[in-house]
Amino acid sequence: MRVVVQDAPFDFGREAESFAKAQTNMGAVVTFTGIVRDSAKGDMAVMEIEHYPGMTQKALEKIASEAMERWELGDALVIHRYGRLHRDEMIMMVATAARHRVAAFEAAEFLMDYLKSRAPFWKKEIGADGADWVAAREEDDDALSRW
Amino acid sequence: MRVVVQDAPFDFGREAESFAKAQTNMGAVVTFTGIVRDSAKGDMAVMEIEHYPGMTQKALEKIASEAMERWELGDALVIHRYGRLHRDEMIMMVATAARHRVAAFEAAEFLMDYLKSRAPFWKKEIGADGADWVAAREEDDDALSRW
Amino acid sequence: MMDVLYFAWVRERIGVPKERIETGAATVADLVEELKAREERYEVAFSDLSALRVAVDQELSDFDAPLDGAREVAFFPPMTGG
Amino acid sequence: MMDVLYFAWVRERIGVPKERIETGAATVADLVEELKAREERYEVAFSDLSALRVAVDQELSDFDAPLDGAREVAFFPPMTGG
Repeated sequence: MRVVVQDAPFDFGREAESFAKAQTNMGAVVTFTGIVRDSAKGDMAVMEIEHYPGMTQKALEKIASEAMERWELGDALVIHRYGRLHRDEMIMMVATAARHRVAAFEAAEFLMDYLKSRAPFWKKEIGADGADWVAAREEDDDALSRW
Repeated sequence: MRVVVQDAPFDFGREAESFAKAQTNMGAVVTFTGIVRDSAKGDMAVMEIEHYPGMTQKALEKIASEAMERWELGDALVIHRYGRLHRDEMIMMVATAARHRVAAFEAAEFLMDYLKSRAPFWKKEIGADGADWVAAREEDDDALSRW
Repeated sequence: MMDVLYFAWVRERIGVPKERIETGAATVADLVEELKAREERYEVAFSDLSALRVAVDQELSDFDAPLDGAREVAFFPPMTGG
Repeated sequence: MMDVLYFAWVRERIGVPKERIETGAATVADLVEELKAREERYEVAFSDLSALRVAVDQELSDFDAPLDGAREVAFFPPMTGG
């Protein structure tokens, strides 16, 4: 299990490849990558991601540990950036490895559902005429009830 | 949309990276990679994947097209190998890109469920004392009823 | 004339991957009966149709599908892709 | 003494990311009442608690959680990770 919180970009292809290659006898690897989209207004210049330095790493490790246990994963990876990001830049990724596909998919979705509304990150869209904090979506909170 | 059927290995990291990088304003990219596991007996030397050359490409394209339509994907990728593979080698991958994570996950699961039991591939495990065709699992057929 | 293809253990039991046959079978099921009547290896391979799948002209199909105009029929076990 | 941290728009409304305060508040809710009584900017920031989340010593918590022994309390809007 590896959890990384950083402002620097990460190399998705290299991370995905080395995660998959490091597995032994795992039949299924799933990755999810979150990418900066434009704001609903369509004028976003930059996204600023704030986080809670003392808490973030611990919170992500707790979520990843829970996934490891619930699905008997071979491995799990979480990388999440903070700071200023531009459109189409990668914000974060998760990867899961399991013997069968259902476990790998479920664990990746579980990680994403928890990262969305239980990891201390806040996104601000900075556009031509001002900045807006991204509001949490009610369905993201509802998604947790699945687990 | 890209569908590739080949005997040669593919470069998962490079494929995943270039798939994700080619997207515009898609917030979510999911990949799935299928990897050769040992047989239940634990003596597998090699896995032989047979396919139906005339039909495979068309069948995969049909499945991928249906995913593209059902989830309004930005893009979809399917790579599937045939021939002789060793343990921990990658058999296949899919990738999906969508605006939101739920669509990207669902479309990738849909692709996998259909590839499992509707794409003309047959796996044979060749071990120390003989060879066995991998039996289709009933739950893989049941999985289709979800869609 | 019609191409009949066999894959995986169906191919192994019948002993050839492909053969060209002359047939007037109206449906896939009729073709199966014709083949079973030929030789024992066909009878063995087609003994349990629930364990088999069929494609007509490279599209997944059913055993009661008509064969008029079909140029290629393939028999194989349930697929195991992915 | 206790560190109180604010993130995202809570930080912007209160005007500082962090402050060290002397408090005898028994629960998070008591602390909120104490802060609201201080100045209007706190009253504005804490006007709708349903729009806020709280962490006590870097663990997600509730507004009725006790504060005995707590060294750090953080207030912030619902998180938007991923």
